[in-house]
Formats: sequence, structure tokens, C-alpha cells
Amino acid sequence: MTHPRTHNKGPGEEPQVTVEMAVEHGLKPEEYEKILSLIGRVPTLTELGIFSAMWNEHCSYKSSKIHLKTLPTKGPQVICGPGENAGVVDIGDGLAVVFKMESHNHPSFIEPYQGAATGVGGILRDVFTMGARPIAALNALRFGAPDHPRTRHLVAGVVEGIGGYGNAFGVPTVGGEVNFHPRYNGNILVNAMAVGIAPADRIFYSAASGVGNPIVYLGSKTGRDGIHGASMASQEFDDATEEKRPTVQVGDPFSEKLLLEACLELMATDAVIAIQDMGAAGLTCSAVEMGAKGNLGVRLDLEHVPCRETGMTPYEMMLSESQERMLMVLRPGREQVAEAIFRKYGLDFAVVGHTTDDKRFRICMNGAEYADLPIKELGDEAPEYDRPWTAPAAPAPLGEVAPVRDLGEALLTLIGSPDLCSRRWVWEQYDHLVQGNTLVRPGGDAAVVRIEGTRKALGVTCDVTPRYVEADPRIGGAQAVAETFRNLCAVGAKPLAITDNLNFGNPERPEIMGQFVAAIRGIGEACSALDTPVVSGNVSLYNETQGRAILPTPAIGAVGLIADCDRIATVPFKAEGEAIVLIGATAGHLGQTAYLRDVLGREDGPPPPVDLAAERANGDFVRTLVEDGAVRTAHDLADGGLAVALAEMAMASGIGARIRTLPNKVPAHAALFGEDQARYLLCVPEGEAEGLLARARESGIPAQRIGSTGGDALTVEGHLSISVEALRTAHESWFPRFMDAS
Amino acid sequence: MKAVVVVFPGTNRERDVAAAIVRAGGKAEFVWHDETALPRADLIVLPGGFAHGDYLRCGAMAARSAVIPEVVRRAGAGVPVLGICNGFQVLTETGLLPGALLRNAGLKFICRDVHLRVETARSGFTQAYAQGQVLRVPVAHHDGNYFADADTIARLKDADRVAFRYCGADGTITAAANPNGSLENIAGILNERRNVLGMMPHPENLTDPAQGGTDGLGLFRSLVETVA
Amino acid sequence: MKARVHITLKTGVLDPQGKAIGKALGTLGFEGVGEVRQGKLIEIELDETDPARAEASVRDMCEKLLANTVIEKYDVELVG
Amino acid sequence: MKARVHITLKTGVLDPQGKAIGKALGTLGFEGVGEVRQGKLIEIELDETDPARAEASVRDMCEKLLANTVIEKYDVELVG
Ligand SMILES: Nc1ncnc2c1ncn2[C@@H]1O[C@H](COP(=O)(O)OP(=O)(O)O)[C@@H](O)[C@H]1O
Ligand SMILES: [Mg+2]
Repeated sequence: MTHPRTHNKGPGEEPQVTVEMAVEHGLKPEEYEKILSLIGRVPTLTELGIFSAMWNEHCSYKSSKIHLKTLPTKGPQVICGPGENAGVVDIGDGLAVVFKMESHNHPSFIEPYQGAATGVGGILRDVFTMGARPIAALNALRFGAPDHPRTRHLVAGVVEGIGGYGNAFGVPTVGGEVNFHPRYNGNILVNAMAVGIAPADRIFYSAASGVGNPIVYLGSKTGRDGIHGASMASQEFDDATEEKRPTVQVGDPFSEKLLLEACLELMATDAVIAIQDMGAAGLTCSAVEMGAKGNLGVRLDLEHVPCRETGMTPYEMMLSESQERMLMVLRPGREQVAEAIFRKYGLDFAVVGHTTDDKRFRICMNGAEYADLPIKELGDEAPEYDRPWTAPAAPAPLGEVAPVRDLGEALLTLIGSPDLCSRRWVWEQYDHLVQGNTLVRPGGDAAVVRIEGTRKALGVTCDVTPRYVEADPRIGGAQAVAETFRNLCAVGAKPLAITDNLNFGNPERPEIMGQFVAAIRGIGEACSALDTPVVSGNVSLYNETQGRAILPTPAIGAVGLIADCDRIATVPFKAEGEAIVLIGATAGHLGQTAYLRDVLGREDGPPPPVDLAAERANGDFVRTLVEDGAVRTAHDLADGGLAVALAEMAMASGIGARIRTLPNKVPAHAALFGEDQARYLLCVPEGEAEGLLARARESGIPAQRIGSTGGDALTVEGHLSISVEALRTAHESWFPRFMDAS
Repeated sequence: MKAVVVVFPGTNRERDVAAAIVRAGGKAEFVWHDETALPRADLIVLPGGFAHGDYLRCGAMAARSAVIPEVVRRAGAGVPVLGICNGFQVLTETGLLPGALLRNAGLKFICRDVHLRVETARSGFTQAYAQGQVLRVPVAHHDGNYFADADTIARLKDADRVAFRYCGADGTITAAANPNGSLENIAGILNERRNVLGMMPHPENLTDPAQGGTDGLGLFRSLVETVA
Repeated sequence: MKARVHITLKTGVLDPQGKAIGKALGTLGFEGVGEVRQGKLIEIELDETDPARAEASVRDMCEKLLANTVIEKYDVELVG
Repeated sequence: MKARVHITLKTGVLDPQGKAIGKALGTLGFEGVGEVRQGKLIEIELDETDPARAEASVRDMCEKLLANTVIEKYDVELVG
């Protein structure tokens, strides 16, 4: 897109808007018609820019809204559900947890370091805008095939960018996911999640109130960064994208850290009425949202906006995506208090407008008016589509699967494969310890961070298995939620709520829309069954290159509460001679498993069925054991099934295990590598095994003693025996070797 | 013991170190970098983080802060000064400690537990440890590669001023145990008077069983005992 | 033959480092300091003795590795 | 008036970044690459119009902030 650069000579100098320009701005001709009838005239260029920002997919959720409405968002624990900068959930003791996940896919593909860094910056801002201090960050990453020429460069840049921003900002990055698949070759996914803590009665929202109140601009200066980044995020990539590239946004974690401290300091006074961070289409979206939510008008006088570059036009200022900026409505008379705090931190502070009673959005500069639009309609009248969709076809049944000859080889292959190998190379580049509250570090199930000043802690995780979603979006959507639930239960955390980041292809294609609709249905069903409402989220559509969509990837981030931070279970075996107990039923499901793909080279069959009642019962059972202090070692079963879970427990501890009984009536390879859901491994001292099994029987939970810990090898009698050392070597080698090769 | 923890714009481990000091039985108070006077203090801490974003050179801008002349004066008067990670970088930039901290040899930020050998128990920071004792504490840095010219290194060694070295779990000093390329595996050094310590690792992050270990607590206990 | 490569951010791209340096110079009492930008200087010893070929090779290095051409520009200078 | 400051590591000071670049160039197939050193380039806009005074002032900036003379050396060039 070419950016009309007018000089600040007044609105008359802006080029005349045409339907072609509207199309260049990513609007459909019929959407442009709607604008004409809404305002009864041809919009000015600045107005067109504002409409294009407000009405693009990214800001308006026009394709997804009607489906998102079906998700469960309520619960006694929910203080604030979707619709604000982040979701807010009560955790007792007068505290609330504030969290959200958001994508920065396209920018990260173009410039991996800065794209990922600013993605982290954006989500941190969402959390502290609500008045919360960020205490944990996570990231869900999806890259193309390892042998694709760009993959290594993208992995290196994205990981460095996430670390570069989070480390300097001072938030521990404690968890996430990394997957590789050719379907992400031209369109990687970078989903960042942040979690913060705030006083439950001091949450800040974006709705302005009061007429004539000052609107202030805070943070860094405005440049021509990412003009129309938000529109870009709603367009497919093609070869021409390279030329259309807008100025890349560069993150400044140092300014963000100062912005955090300044905002929290100011929020401790009574000066703030409303606050909104400037994210995509910065000034436009934040100002419109503050006004529209508060049923007020907004007038901005752009000559007061702190600019980094000379000659910026109103059009550019309204669409700039410069980072580390905030907008606030202040209580009148509190400007000096606020300014003193921001100056102390060396940040820009300027009164750039005020609230009005006429529900108009007015943009002026040096007295000339560049835009005058109805503020409610900018948001409320945004197009909303019920796009046609076709129900996804049921996956073909999985045919015969002949077992491999060497199950030990298969296990080594799996734990050394790109998707299941150790992610140490990634998380050692993230400061996962800053703040001193990381109780369970990355590498286990959920990470656990302590809440300062209490006995409590939070479990945090993010998960989705895109190959399941591709095969059956409804089951895959439910499975993603179930897996977060399981990861939380495994550490002993009571799942509270989730955030979702729905990454899909082009919604204008009915089969993609069908995936989207079905996945949301699955997510909703799981959230209802597991009592984990959706409190925030983000939708990223148009993730396609040359007409080929990514794997449907609804990443789920979840947060759970641990009442007593001394009662936590972790993955490593704790001692030799402990009993190993398998919780949950094993049917030996092999469709869409990692074993099928990475050992047998097949990606077929249905994904494992998700029995939400069993998830709930088994998870509650395991969590209760951890809460009671009966179990300190637990691990959920996911990719790679029982064998991989056992190997992970052995590798994490350096202690081996001997497995004597496998679930019966199931072929050995299916028992070892099947990915049946709702399962966990627990360890207890020998003398407590009978009691545990009895407790399971009473609760109607399937449980089976399968073996004992000990020795320096993982042995499954009759099938495999591998030294823990060999397991570790296989598990730890792939990532560093891949990244070091060029 | 009352510690003053200096906070620069971009510092991010001030609360971690304050918590560790409290666990060891001391008290901590924060002071913003633009103060020119400091309250009475038994210990001055320059904590970890990314002061001024680590822009230009780590610690460079912080070392030119208004508060620094007073820190230097107090150090000269014998007050213990502890610089951890970014704080160590600041101390080398102020000249209170010799040498410099370069980009890690592997070029990447590294966050993981390392083993440290206590090279000297002869200081107010390390007296609670035994010489040769092996500690497990985390590092979290991008620029921890200690460099100094050969004379300086020789002087440090001759005067028993190397406080900690990176080592294996059994205490042996090997290249494999060196996370960042530091000369002679140096992880922490003392000034001549032995009242200024700079170290890259973060003892403050392993001072509580819930954090997975308490090996770092000895450093803060040493300081509390020295003052008492 | 030795090449000197200057890598700088393209105009309009935010330079947080330069910004911070400028501010610090102000705090230290330097007056009349306008914009400060920080870039990289890379010096490369080359066996190549033909200037044209040396320059072409270094430009190729810039495109392939030294510069991130999404946000940076570079210039090559041959010395000695 | 604009100043260009080059800051480079003194000889004898290890340069991990330069070393890594040299290695990467080799892997990319560039031949005949000798030592590579990475330094900084800082460009400063100055109000000062007198070259001598400008240079003195920038040298002072280098001593006081821009360079760490324990490990780095610098040179100042006035342009435009
Ligand atoms: N991008 C990442 N950043 C930080 N930690 C990560 C990342 N990717 C994976 N991890 C961590 O590695 C471990 C294994 O990840 P995964 O296999 O997805 O776990 P699970 O199957 O239990 O959900 C987890 O602790 C996870 O948090
Ligand atoms: Mg798990």
C-alpha cells in the first residue's frame, strides 16, 4: 500500500477518497458503501484510515464475533470476561489474576526478532493496563518444517526477541510450546501470553466517564511505525507483501518497564478514570474505545501528540503503531500529579484531548478538523459477518497399524524428534527466574509462580495439538482445553479460567470457517464441562500463504490456583523404589499420534476421543491427592503417550524405572505410544500404593500400578530397556544441533 | 543489618534481592538512582536488571547516575557494596572493580543453574561459606563474560580477590562448566579492600526451599553476621 | 585488504539505544546534542586483493548475514 | 554539524561477536575471510558549528560515556 503523505497544510490538502483507495485500505466495496451511508458523505482520508483500522478483521472481529459469543465466559470467579484488555479472575485474599494471550504472527514472519519482541510488549501492556503487575509470561510458537530454508532463522529471531523483551522488562518467561510443521512454512505463529496480579478492587477499565475530562498521552513518542500493521494482519501473504511492507515496529522494553512502573504508581493515586494501551492502530482504536464504551465523544488535538518524526500527518498519527504508548482519561485537576510521575521515569506526557458529550470522534490539528465521525457507530456498526461454512468431514478411520519391531528405537526417535525433544535451548534464553517466585520452572507440565505476600501460587500453561484440530476441529478444540486442564491438575492447581488465541486460515473460505466454528464449539463444550470460562482471547485469521492455510491452531492458555505453595507436584521421580501408578483408561488410540507421524510416517485417523466427564473426574482426583499432600510426583500423558511420559520423568530426575504391567488387552505399541486422554502418572512411596489404588477405586477412577522407580534405565519388561543417559542424550540433542547447523 | 538497594531505571531484580536480605534477617530500603545522598546503610546493593535498557554498554549509563559518587564514597569508607549481575557491570563501569563484562561467548542470554566454587571465605560476603565449597545458584545474563588484562588477573589471584569461579558439580574448574567464556571461569571478584563484591550469578534467587534451593542464602547471612 | 561496514537503522525506524544515549548525554551536561543513532561497525580482513571483487563480496555478506535489511541499511568502505 | 564515532575493542580484547560473525561467514561459503571485529558506530547531531569545538566535545563524550576505555578505543570524524 502506498501511504499518501500530505503535509500539514490542512484537511483540504488530503487527497480525495475513492472506492479504490478504500479497497487499498483493505475495505470491501460494500463496506465502503456502508461508510458513505453512515456518514452521508465521502470520508476524508484521515476518516478512511480510521474506518479501515476499526473495521478490519483484527479490530472488529467481524468474521468471528457471532461465534465467539457462544463461548462460556461467566463463573463466580470471573471479575471481568472478554472485552477489556485482559480477563480478570478472583483468587481470594483480595487479589485477582489478570491474563490474556495474543498473536503477533505476521510481524514475526517479516522481522522475527522485533515481531516477537513487540508481541510480548503488547501483551504485557494489556495486562498492566488493567492495573496488574505482570508475574509470568508464556509463548506458543509454531514454525515451518525444520528443513525449510527460513525456519532456523525464524526460530532464532523469535526466541531471541521474546527473551530480549521479557528479560529486560523483568517478567519471568516460564512456559510455552514449540511445534514444527510444513503448514507453517510461510506463516509462523507467535502467540504470547502474560499473567499479572492486581488488587481485586483496583482493576482499571477503558470506559471513559465525565465530560470535559483530559485525555492524556503517555509513554514513548509517535513515529511512522507499522502504519497499517493492523490491516496487514488481516490480509493473506503473497509475494507482493515484501514491497508493501510498512515500517517495522521496534520494541523498547526499557521504555515499557518504565511505563509499567509509572502506570502502577499513578494508579495507586486516584487520578486515573480510564486507561487503554495503544496497540494495533494505536491512537484510533484506543481513543474510540474509551469514548464509545463510556457513551462519550472524544476530541483529539493532534498538535500535542509527542512525535518522533517531523511532518507527521493526522492520517499517520492516527494509524501509527509505535510501541510503549498509553492513553488515559484523568480526573480533572490531577494532570500535575500524573505528569510528575511520568517525568520522573523520563516518559512523554501530554494532554492531547478531552471527552465530550456529543458522541462524536473529532480529530483536529492546529485548529483544522480532519475527522468528525459518530463514535459509537465506528465500533458498533462495524460489519459483522455470518460467513458461510461447511462442516468438516469426519476423519477416515485409522486402518491397521503394524507395530514397529523395536519399541525402544521408537521411543528414542520420539523423544528426539523436533516436536517432543527438550526445549531447553529455548527456555534457557528466557529469564524464567526473575522476581524470585518461580517454583516450577519450564520443562514440566504447568509452570508454577508464587504470589508474593501469600501462601498461594498460580499454575500457568498453554497448549493445543494442531494435528488433532486439523483431523477433527471439534475434538481438537476440546482437547486443547482438556490438556491445559490436565497440566494444571498435574501440578496441583485448580483450573480457574482460560484465554484463547484462535489462529486459522482465510475465513472467506467455507471449509476454514467450518474448522473455526467446530473448534469453538469444542472449546466451549470443554470449558463448560471443566468449569474454566474464557475470560480473554484473540483471533488471528488469514494465516495462509499462496492459498494454503496453516493447521488450525486454537492455542489455549490457562491459569490455575494453588492454595498452599508447599503442596505442588512435579515431573521428576523423587526417589528409588516408589510405586508408579497410571490414572485413567488406556484404549490404545493411535490415530493422529506422534508415534504414527514421527515413527511410522503417517498423519491419519481420528484424534483421540475426549471424554470430558473422565477429564474432570480424573483431574479432580489427581489434584485432590496433590492438595492433600499424598502425591508429590505427577505428570500428565500427552504427545507420545505413556512411554514418553515415563521417559520424561526419568530424564528429569536421573532415576530409572521398571514397568512390569502394561494396560492389558492393548497391543504393546498402542499401550506405550497411544494418546488416550485424561491420563496421568503418579508416584508414591511403596507403602502408600495400596491406599492410593483403594482411594481411586472408591472414587471410580481407573488406576493401575504399572511398576516402580529405580535403577539407571527405563525398562518396560519384555519390550524395551534404555539407559536414562541415552534417553537424555536423544532428548537434549536435537534442538541445539538443529540450531547450530547452518 | 540495613541494606540500601539502589534502583536504576530498568533495574528488575531489586525485589528479589530485598526478599533475600529479609530472609537472611536484614532489612532493605530502595533508593532511586537520582538521589545524591544515601541513608545510613550497612550494605549497598546494586541489583540485577537492565539499567537504561543495557543500551550502549551494560551498566554504562547507570555508572554515570547521580547516586554513584556517593556509592563510591561509601565504598571508600568501608561500607560493603554488593553488585549482582547488572550491578557487577555497573561496578566495573564505575571503576570500583577492574575488568569488564563482555557479551557471552555463546552470544545468547543464558538462564540456568550453575555451580560456583567459593574461592575465598575471607570476606564479609563469603565468610559463611567454606573455601572450596560448591554452591548451586542461577545465572541470567547476556553479558557475563569476564575480561581483564593479564596483569589484572594476576593481581586478582595474588591477592585472593577471586570470590567465585564457575565449576562442575564436583568443584572442578573446567571449560564445560564455564557458561559465558569468562577468563579463568571467574564469576565474582572483590576489590582490594575486600568490601566490594561483583558477581554475575544470582544468589538471591536461591534463598528459599520453595525456589528449589538455599545455597545463595549464605552470602546474605555472611553480610548480616558481619554487621551484627 | 580490509573492509569496514557501517550498519545503521533505516530512517524512521525507532532506535531505542540512540534515544537513551542522547538522553544520557543531556544528563551529563552536554548541550546542543540533537538526534543520536547507534549502529554497528564491522571490520573484516580479506584475502582478496582486487577492490571491486572485495567490495562485491562484502556487499554479498551484508545481504546474507551482516545486515537485517528489513530495518537496516549498510555501506561498505575498503581500507588499506 | 554531525559527528561519527567509531568504537572498537582494543587489540587483545576478545570479541565474541566478531568471532561468531567470522565463523558464520565461513559457513555461508565466503572464502578468504580473516579476522572480523565488531564495533559500534554512533552518529550524533550537534548544534555546534565550529569543527574544533565540536570534535573536542565529542571526544569528551567518548571519555565520559560512549567508550569504556578499559577495553575500547574510539575515533571521531566530523561529517557534514
Ligand atoms: N516457547 C517456550 N517457552 C518456554 N517454555 C517452553 C516453550 N515451549 C515449551 N516450553 C516448555 O517445555 C515443556 C514441554 O512442553 P510441551 O511438550 O508443550 O509440554 P506439555 O506436553 O506438558 O504441554 C513445558 O514446560 C513448556 O512450558
Ligand atoms: Mg504436560
